This record gives sequence, structure tokens and C-alpha cells, in this order.
Amino acid sequence: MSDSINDINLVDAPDGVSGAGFFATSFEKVIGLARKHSLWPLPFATSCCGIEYMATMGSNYDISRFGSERPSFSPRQADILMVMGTIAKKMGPVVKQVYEQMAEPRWVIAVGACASSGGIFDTYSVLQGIDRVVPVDVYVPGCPPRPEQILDGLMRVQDLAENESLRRRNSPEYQALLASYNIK
Amino acid sequence: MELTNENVLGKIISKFGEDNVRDAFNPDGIMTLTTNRETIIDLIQYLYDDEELQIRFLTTLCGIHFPHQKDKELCVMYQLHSLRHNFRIRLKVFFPIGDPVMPTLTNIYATSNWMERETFDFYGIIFTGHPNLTRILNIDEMEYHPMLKQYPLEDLTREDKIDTFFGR
Amino acid sequence: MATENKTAALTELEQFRQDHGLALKEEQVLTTLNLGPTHPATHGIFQNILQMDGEKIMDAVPTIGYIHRAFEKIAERRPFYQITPLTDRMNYCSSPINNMGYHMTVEKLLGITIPKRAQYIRVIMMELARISDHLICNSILGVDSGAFTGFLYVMQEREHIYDIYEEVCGARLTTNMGRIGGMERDLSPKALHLIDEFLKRFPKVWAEFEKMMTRNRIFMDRTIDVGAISAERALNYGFTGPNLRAAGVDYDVRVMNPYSSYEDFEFEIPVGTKGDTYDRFLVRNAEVWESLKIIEQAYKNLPEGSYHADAPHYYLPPKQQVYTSMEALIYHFKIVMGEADIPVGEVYHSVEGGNGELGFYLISDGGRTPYRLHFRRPCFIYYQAYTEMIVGGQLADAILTLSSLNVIAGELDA
Amino acid sequence: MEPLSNRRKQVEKKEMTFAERAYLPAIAQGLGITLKHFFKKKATVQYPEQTRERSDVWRGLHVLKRDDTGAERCTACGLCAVACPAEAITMTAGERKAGEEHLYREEKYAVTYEVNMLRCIFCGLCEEACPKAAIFLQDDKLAPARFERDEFIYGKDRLVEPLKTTETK
Amino acid sequence: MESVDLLYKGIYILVIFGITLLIATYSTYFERKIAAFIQDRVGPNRAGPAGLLQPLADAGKLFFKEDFIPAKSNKALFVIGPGIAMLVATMSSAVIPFGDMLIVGGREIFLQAIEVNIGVLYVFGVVSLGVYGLMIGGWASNNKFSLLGAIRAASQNISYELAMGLSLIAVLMLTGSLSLREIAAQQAGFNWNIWYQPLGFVIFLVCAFAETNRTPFDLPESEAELIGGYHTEYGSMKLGMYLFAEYINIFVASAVMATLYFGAYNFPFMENLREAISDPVLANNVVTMVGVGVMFAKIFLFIFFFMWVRWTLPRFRYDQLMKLGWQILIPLAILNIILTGGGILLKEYLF
Amino acid sequence: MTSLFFFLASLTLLCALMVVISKNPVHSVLFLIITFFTISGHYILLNAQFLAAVNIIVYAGAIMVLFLFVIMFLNMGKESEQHVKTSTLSKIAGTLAGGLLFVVMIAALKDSKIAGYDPETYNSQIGMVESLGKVLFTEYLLPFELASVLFLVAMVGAVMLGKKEAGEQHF
Repeated sequence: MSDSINDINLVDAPDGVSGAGFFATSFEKVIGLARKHSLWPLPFATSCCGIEYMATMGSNYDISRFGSERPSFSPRQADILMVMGTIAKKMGPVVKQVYEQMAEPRWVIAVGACASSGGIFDTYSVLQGIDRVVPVDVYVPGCPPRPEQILDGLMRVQDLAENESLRRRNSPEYQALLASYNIK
Repeated sequence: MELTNENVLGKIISKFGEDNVRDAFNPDGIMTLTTNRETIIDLIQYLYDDEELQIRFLTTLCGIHFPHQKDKELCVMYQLHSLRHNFRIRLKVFFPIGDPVMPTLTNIYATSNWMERETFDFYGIIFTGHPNLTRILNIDEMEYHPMLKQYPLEDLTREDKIDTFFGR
Repeated sequence: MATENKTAALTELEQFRQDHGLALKEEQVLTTLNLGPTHPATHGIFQNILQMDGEKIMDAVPTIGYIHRAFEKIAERRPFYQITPLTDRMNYCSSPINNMGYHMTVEKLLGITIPKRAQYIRVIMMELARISDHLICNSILGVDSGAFTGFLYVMQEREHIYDIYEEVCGARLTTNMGRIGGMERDLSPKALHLIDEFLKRFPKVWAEFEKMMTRNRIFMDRTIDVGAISAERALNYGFTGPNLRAAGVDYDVRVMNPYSSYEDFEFEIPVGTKGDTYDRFLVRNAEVWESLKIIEQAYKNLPEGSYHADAPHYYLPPKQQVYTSMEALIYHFKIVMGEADIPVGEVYHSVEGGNGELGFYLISDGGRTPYRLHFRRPCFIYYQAYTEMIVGGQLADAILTLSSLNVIAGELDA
Repeated sequence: MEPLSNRRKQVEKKEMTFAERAYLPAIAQGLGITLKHFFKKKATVQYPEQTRERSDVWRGLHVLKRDDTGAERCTACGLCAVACPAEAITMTAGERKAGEEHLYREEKYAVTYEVNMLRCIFCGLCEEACPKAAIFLQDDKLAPARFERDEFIYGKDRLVEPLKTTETK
Repeated sequence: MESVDLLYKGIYILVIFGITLLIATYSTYFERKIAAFIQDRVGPNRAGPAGLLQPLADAGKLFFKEDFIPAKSNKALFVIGPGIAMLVATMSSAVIPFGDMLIVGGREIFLQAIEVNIGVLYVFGVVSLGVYGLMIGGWASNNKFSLLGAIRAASQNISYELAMGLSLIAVLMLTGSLSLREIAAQQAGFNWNIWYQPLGFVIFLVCAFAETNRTPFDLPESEAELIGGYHTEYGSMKLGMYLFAEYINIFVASAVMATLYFGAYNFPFMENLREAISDPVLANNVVTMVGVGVMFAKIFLFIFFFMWVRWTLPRFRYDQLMKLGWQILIPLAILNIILTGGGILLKEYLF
Repeated sequence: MTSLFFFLASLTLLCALMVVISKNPVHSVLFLIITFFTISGHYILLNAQFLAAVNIIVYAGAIMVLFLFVIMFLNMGKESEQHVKTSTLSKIAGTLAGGLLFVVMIAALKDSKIAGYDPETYNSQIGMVESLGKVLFTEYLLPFELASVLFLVAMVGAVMLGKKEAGEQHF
């Protein structure tokens, strides 16, 4: 590891009451922290952005610093669905199915213009944004985004994961959201 | 023999006659001929078999739609290449949109399989004798052939677009 | 959602089966395995419905179109200069080749000749793109056979290629590089410096990568005689590019129909013998060396002169003139609005893309947009042969064959 | 097949030697290479603390420039919107009223100017199309990731370059 | 056995269990770090200083991930699968002597959980059961990729067990004992078995790679072909247990290799060290403790080697793997047995 | 010790029964494996640790894996084969055969005595590798060699069965 960097943002100790000899914190926060640093992506790479994702995995950007280098091609094991590239209407149901197969908690990043909104491809065959089939947590603009931007998107998801309540996934709001996408 | 557009054209016309091979012109160095449905397969077979020409490589095949040409609305363009002589030739067949039928080329070139499927998908041209003429790129449920000029490009479900400034 | 009619595809293969002793016995029960559309080995997205007898593949039915984006339809609705960003996204591993291939097609239509310097810059960029394309393909072959590390070693070099792109055009992957009539800007001193550095550093990295893979028996066993295709079948299937050359046919558009001053450069066409995965790997490796040679020559002999053609009707005037001169402003408006005078005509132009002959068939009716623009996409054409190449092999073979074919989804589905 | 050109070169494809057949030498060689890299200097740039150098011509986030006096350069001619292949730019033009000379350089100006950053493909054609040097893609800023789709429609409030001088109205 | 002995035993077993789990946990971290370093990256460094909390983060996440059982699976077996894998993996470290003996208060404590006189066979037997975890899990998932993975795992493990057993026999011929403690004791000082059994060691090493399903033999879970193989359908902690079991297996395999071939806790000049300390009890304890350190150093080296190889080599194909096992390794192992036998006879004849 | 024996014995019988009873062949195999384990437990009670280990290695570790392997393969295509109808006749025949076997067993075993053990002559090493090997290579040499010939024959047969037919490819 290069020695020059000693000021990396390490994980901060969770807020809690630290007194003499004891340290109490909310359990949820610990789990939130754990989740934050262990987001295993499912790279749903269909086109150009997938190539930039390769760069993100590569040595120069190194997504593993965030604990996310284990790509889980099996949806059961993945935490974030990274949709990278154009999703055609033919592909839409597949995205939805993959999302349905993922276990909670799950997050979705729409990387790049095509996945987020259809981008330049405003055509009869392209789905105009994957938020039409699955709920999206974070959008990353760019066509394709630089690896920095993909990492930015990942960090936004980390923020979400860190602050999310363990019970959010059972909340009526969340169920209503899923119901609006006709999932489950 | 050095293949030139003139002597190849001469060969073809002497074989198939002036009626079947028309409108030879040369827009970009590649000789372009127009022929008809009945001749096209024989012509390509002839070009393939002829030991002198050895035009044995199908570069590409595509459909074109000319809605303003009466009874010649649809066109299929074949572009062939003789790797031996580095000679390219382009063949066109026009036919009315009411009768979008073409013979298949798959018996000569395996590669034309998907190209013909793509052409069918885009233009609805039916290649008789094709082993599996189904849509290839678009979803099966699609009801029209999108490359025909009358159909719009845009996804009609898109809401966030304002057309004022795009000059169209 | 299999769009292929299974029985039809089966009859197609019947002859092949007979030849290879693969004919099904009546009582044989096959397992259906869905390879894709999200299987990691499919990289892009296409589906292969495999019929397996244990680990042996008895039949495969490919389905494509999962990222069909209607390039050809979009091209009919956009002014000529706006199509460049589209071509970026076709073979996104080597976008500059696509960009410049398209530009050359339009230049052919417009009858513009490009100054030598611009042509040489194009050659440098196209060869860099070819390197980055081959580099991804060959290292992905390593990833799919389980050796991930070599991939990351050469990906670092690809970052350097991207740095050069970035310096030239301002983007990494979807470059939108060059304009109809030349380049959008000259090579900056920094870009020249980066190219120079790249030429010095890259050979070492590539030699190391070759050392890791080429003579490793595990890798050789995995690739030799896997997914082989004969020259005759390859031509019949319309193969071009490295995949055809691996089968032993030295067809290269750069040599047969030189464009952009390729005739000025010394290079060879590496060919293989059997057309198997190992041959494809070796051919791509050798082509990277050839590309390096070309870049070196072009870099050393880079002529002086303008980086764009003198074609005020089609090439945007310099910004400074637009701000000051009325004539330039009028040209500027005309070009941007797409009102430039486009001749009527049809042209076909092809370049040697990363995967083979990338052709553009352009019909113009004199309007602001192409009347018809058909792309000859090498991936789409040769991917048909995949079934024939994998039947009789094993699942693992199918995956390596797929990655050695370097099927780019964007180019496949258009 | 017989050669088509004189530049053909057969790739080298030797039979495996005994050492190669025995797996181990090649494996040892590979292990040597990876071990060398184990101790090499790492290539990683620790984003977000460090950033990789970007070129000056990098096409990043858009900005609407002001001129030297602080007036907006854009005259709402619409060329950028026409040139945009992604149809991401929309604007409405307005007439400059008296007393607004210090705000807008020309008589026409953009009342609203929106770029849909999710549609935008950062191709740079708008910058090239602009005859007034008003819109630029900055090399030092990237469009950030956000949570909601609506947040990506950048209006003038986020696009126009902030005034450099401290005097604001 | 006296109750105090039992107490010591109990503590020891707990310690070994803890160490096994700890090493397995941190193996994941080191795997990621080593992979990163080999690939010119820095690896996980955000969770805790230098990323040291990374395994805990993974574990925490996996524990609180939705526990999912596919609808069409065989539910009971689906749950049992990872359990068996984990159980079997943790069982096998019981007979490994991590050190010689300590003398505490006049009582001799052997640093070995259970002494059985067939220790080698015990390890061998338990390891051969590990495949059930994978098979049952893969089959119960009702997924074709999983099933293919399970079948690959089964055939691979059986095939390589044979070569492994045959390469072991040569060692056993040399040592004349099945007890690991005995074997370890015989290699005192620098008299390691590797000097007599280089070929056997290579065969054993290759088989160990195959038995632990590590690259180049990771066919049951090869990402590019089978997505995750037998654990495709597993998520949450069940997946965690599979991954854990794999790392424990690596640890055990490393320990066994260190014991059988690399002299276990023995190190050169240990007798000199023993003599240097006057008090015999203290001397014994110091040597033992250094020995424990040496043993773990050897184990870590082997674990590093496992990871190093993983990030260097491509993987085999199914038939090539079988060919290697049956046509190369087994004949080589038999040859090794014959050579060893000949060597022993020759030695007896000469001396 | 005795209570352990009875526990193991009853478990063995129960699992053996379950092998026959359970409908899912995979479950049967798993029960069979447990049976082997309990039998190994018996060996350990008899102080035959070597046999116990070998029993597990060979039967549970290898042979049953193959069983499971084959059953998984067979189960792959078809949903279930549980609907096989057994005719009444075969049921009756099965019952009869089983009953007769039972009678024969009782008749054979009714006079046998439980071998007591004598602390004086008891050899604690009787189940160990060394004594086992000695006995095998001296007293029972002929049966041992015959058994090895039997294995050889079986191996040759297996190779013949698995041999490639002309034109057929196997991996």
C-alpha cells in the first residue's frame, strides 16, 4: 500500500455513549456500518458502461477499497444491482426478474444515461430508464460515467446502507413501493 | 485476369441477358446492378461458381425502403466481394411493398441467415425458404416493422421531452 | 422468450451432427441450460439455450437483440455530424475506429480529401483503439479461464490509452473523436508525450502478459482445438478480422483497400492455422505488436500541416472566426443546423475494425440526414457461427470460445 | 488457403516441450511474475481523497459562462439544442428589458435553460455548436450521482457560472 | 482421565476452534489483500485501519441478509448442506498437533486436541466427507448450475482422494505410523519428510488444491461457467458458511501439509535452543512455544501459497482435470510408493 | 458402554429401515451414509479404529458419493419416479421372501453365544493396523489374494463397460 496516504476516510466509530470502560451503540448502526462496507455488486453490464465498470474494478480505481470487489453474478448473493448499459424492452423483464431474485436488503444503481433514462437512445426498442421496471436508489449520470462517478454512486449507496433502519424493508412504505412496481 | 467493372458486367449480361440486369452504375467505385427476384439467386450462384470471378464472400445484405417509388418501394441490397481479386459488386432487387417476398440466400451463404432475419425484422421482407424466419432483434410481440419510413423512431411512452427546439 | 424456432435450428444442425457423430439417440434425455442473458460469461447480453448431455453441448440456440437500440433508425433522423456519437456506442471497445470509419464514409460521399497529418493522427488513434480492443478480448479470455490477474495488468495499460484519448478528444470510452473532414483539434504536446510514453512502456507489459499466458500448459490445453472453424466455413459465415485470420485467411481491409494512408506503413498480417481459440488468441496478440509498429511509424513520421481538410461547407470554422467573422458564423449555423449541401449518392466504405470489416453503407438523398445508413457489423455476422463452433464441445469450451470471438453486444445488436 | 497478399505472417505455434508439458516451469514463471507485482508500487488512485489527473479538454459538467463584465453570454439561439444528439437541452428565449444590460450580454437571453443530465451523453457537440462561447463542458467537475431522477434536470440556477466578484445584487 | 486433564483438553479444543475460525475469517481478508497486492491494487482499506474490519463487516452483512430458501428446493437438505460443510471442516483440525507438549505444574499437556493412533486416516476420512456438504447443497438448490457444480465437486473429490491417499502411503511407509503426533515427533530438528518425499509432496499439494476446490481446480464454483456452482442459490449466512468452510479447509490442508512434510512444529537447531536453557522445564516450554510459532508460520506460508496460486493460474477443464488426476497423478503416486519402498529396502540392506 | 452400544445399534437399525422406507432416493442414500457412520461407531466400540476410519473413507467418503452422484444424474430430467405401481403379487412375494430370510437368520443365530471378554487374554491392540496387517498377510493370505484378483476382474469389467464405442465421444 502506498504510504503517502494516511488520511483515508476510515470508518468512524459509530455514535454512542462512550464512558469509562463501556461503549454502547445502537445495534442497527453497527449492522449499517457492516453493510456499508460489504456491498457486493451484481454487475448487470450490458454495454459501454460495463467497460467502464471494468476500469472501476481495475487497479487504477480499485473498487475493492470499498469492500465491493466480489462480483456476485448470482442475484441471491448480491447487495447492489448495478445496471450498466442500455436496457432494451426485450431485456426489461430480465432486469425485473433479477431484482426479484435478490435478497433483502437490496439496492439498485442505474449507471449511465441509458440505464437511467434511455439517454441518447430514445427509440422504440429501448426502455426509457430502468425505473420503469425496478425501483432505483441511485442514478449515476454520464455516458459512460467516469469510474470516479461510478464510485461516487457506490458511495451514495453506502450512505443509504449506513443509515437504513433494519426494519425499513418491512415498512408499509417500502411494501407500497414494491407493490407499485408489481414485485412480489 | 484483372477484374474491372466493365468486363464483369459484360460477363454477367452475356449470361443473364439485358432484361434481367439493368441500371448498372458506379456510384463509389463499386459496380451496382439492379436485377429481379427471379434472377438474383442464380446470379449470386453464378458469381460464386465462376472460377474466374471467385466472388465468394457476402459482405452485407440489407433492406431499403423507398416509399415514393411506385411499385418499387422495397429494395434488398446484396454486396459481394471477391477476396481473390479484391473486387466488390453490389446487387439490388426492387419489389413492391404489397408483395414483400424474396428468395433466400441461405443455401449459398450461411451468413445470410441472420442478415435475412434482420431484414425481415426491420422491413417485413419475407425470404422464402429461410430455415427460421423470425424476428431477431426486436421482441416477438412487436406488431410492425420499425425501419419502414412511416413509423416513428421515438419511444412513444417518453414524457420528459419538449420538442420545441430540436428542429424536427 | 426464445425467439428461435427450436426445431428449425435443429434441422440446420442435423448434417453437422451426422458428420461429427453427435446424432442424438432416441432415448437420450438432454438437459436444457440457459446460458444468459445475464450469465457472467456472456459479458454483453445474449442468450444461448444449450441442450446438454452431461457437460457436453449437443445443441445451442442463440437469442440476440437484448440491447437492440435501433442505430439504423436513429441514423435516419439525425444530421450527419450527430451520428458520430452513435457509432461510438457500437463497438465501444474501439470507438475511434467506428468514429473515423463513419467520417471517412461521409468524406467519401462529400468528396473531401484529408491532409496527411490528419490521416496519420487517425491511424495512430485507430491503432490505439485496436490495441485496446484486442487487449480486452485477450485478457477477458484469461478471466474466463480463471486467471484474473493478467486482465488487471493490461487494464492498467488500457487506462493509458484512455489518457491519450482523453487528451485528444476529452472522453475515455465513447470518444466522439474527430469530425467529418479531419480531427477536432491537433495533437497537443501532452498527447504526443503520452503516446511516446505509451510506446515505451507498453511492450514490456504486453510481453509480460504473453509470458504469463501463452506457453502455460493449462491455458494451452484449455484453448487449443477449442471452438475451431475452418477457413472455408469461416468465409461462408462472413467472418472477417482476427477471427478469420486465425483460420488462415489473410484478409485485412487495411491492406486490401487501404484507407487513411495505411499504404504508407510497414506491417504484417498475422494468420493462424486452425481457427481455434488459441489461434485467435495468438493472432490478436501478434496484431497488437503490429499495431504498435504502425503507431511507432506514424508517430515518427507525423507530417506537418493542417489537422483538418479545407472544407468550409462541412468542417466547422475555428471558434475565434465564428465570434468575429460573419461568413464563418453563417457557415457555422449552416453546419450545426444540418443545412450543409449534401450530394445525392450512395457509398460503401469499410475499415478494419477491432473485430473485422466494419462497413458503412450510406445512401443520401441530399437531405440533412442520411436516407439509409446500414452498418456492416462484424460481430453480428460472425456470431451466427457460434452454434456450430461449440456443439460437441463442453460447457467450459463454449465460454472460452465466446470470449475469444470477442462478441461486443453493442455491435451485435446495433 | 493461398495468401491474398504478401504481408501474411504465420503466428508461431510450437509443440509443447517436455518442460511445458510438465506444467510446473510455466506455473513457476507465472508465480514469479505475480510475486514481482506483489512488491511493486500500487497503481491505485485513492478516489475520493486523491483524484486522477484529467485532461484540460475533458468533457465534464456543463457551465453557462459569463463574460468579463459578469453578464450571461447565452443568447438563446438554440444551436446547442439542435446540435444535441440526445435532445437533452431545452430553453426558452426572452427579450432583455431595459436595465438588465449588466445581466445579459445580448438583447435576447435564455429565460430558462435546462440540461437533462441523465439524457446528456457529454459528447461536446453543444459546446462546439455554441457561437457565443457560452456553454462549456468543464474539465474539473463531474456530474454527481444523485438519488432522484428529478434532481438531474439542471436549470439555470445550477448551470450558470457564479459571479466571480463579490458584488452581488 | 482426570478432570483437570479434561479441563485442559476442553480449553485447548476451544482455543483451537477459535483459532480455526479466526484464521478462516481473516483468510478472507488476506485473500482480498493478497489478490489486490498481486494485481497492483491496494485492496479493502476503508473498514477499519487498513481494512482490518472487513471480514467482520462481511459477516455482519451476511448475518442480516434476508435468509432465502428457493421455492422449488428441497428445504431440509438445502439447510443441511452448508451445515455439513462447516461441521466437517471444523472437525478435521482436531488431530493436528500444533505443538509438542507443555509442562505446566508438573503436568504434561500435549498441544493436540485428540490423540488417535490413526490420525492421518481420521483427517483423510473427515476431509472425504466434506464433499457431501457441496453435493447436498448443490442438489437441493434445484438449479442446474448448482447441480453441475455439485457433480463436478463429487467426481473431482473422489478422483483426487485416490492420488492423495496413494501419496500419503509413501509417507506412512517412511514413518511407520498413522499417528500425526508420532509423525511430527519423528521429524525433529531439520529431519523433515520433504527431503525424502519431494515427489509425494508435490502430488499431495496438487491434490490438496483439488480437495479444497481452489484454482486451478475450482471447477465446482467457477464463476465464468457456473456462476457460483453449488452455492449459486445460497445467500446470507448459508453462503457465508460455504465460504468459511472453504477457508477452514485451506487452513487444515496447510496444517496437514506442514505436519506431514514440513516437520510440523520442528525447526532447525531446536536442540541447541533446548540445551541453551538450563532449566529443563523452561527449556521444554520455550522450545514448544517457539515450535507453535513455527508451525503457524508454516501454515500461513501455505495459505499464502494457496492464494498466490489462485491469482496466477487459469483453471482446468473438467476432462483435463480428470485426466490429470487419473492418468498422471495416480501413476506418479504409485511410482513414488515403489521408489519409497525400494529406498527403504536399500537402506535396510546397506545399513 | 452398553448404553452407547444400544443407542448406536438402535440408530443403525432405524436408519437402515429408513433407507428402505424413504421415497426420495437421495434421502435413502443419506440414511445409508448415517448407517455407515453408526457401524463405524460399532467398530470403535470394538476398539477397531482402523476399520472404523477405513469404513468411513471407503464407504461413506467414496462409494456413497458415487451413489449420490448417479442418483442426482438420474433425477435430473424427470420430476419423480414415485408413482411406480407395485402389483399385489410382487408385494406378497416380497413379504414371503423377507419372512423366510428372517426365519433363516433366527435359526442360524439362535444357538450362537455372545463372546465374552476375558481381561486376562484381552489384547488391546487387536483392532490396530499392525495386528490386522499381520493376520491378513499370514493367516488369511490366500483369501486376501483371491479378493485382490476379484477386484482386478471387477476393474477390468468396469473399464470394458466404460470403454468408448466407435464414433462416440466421451469426456
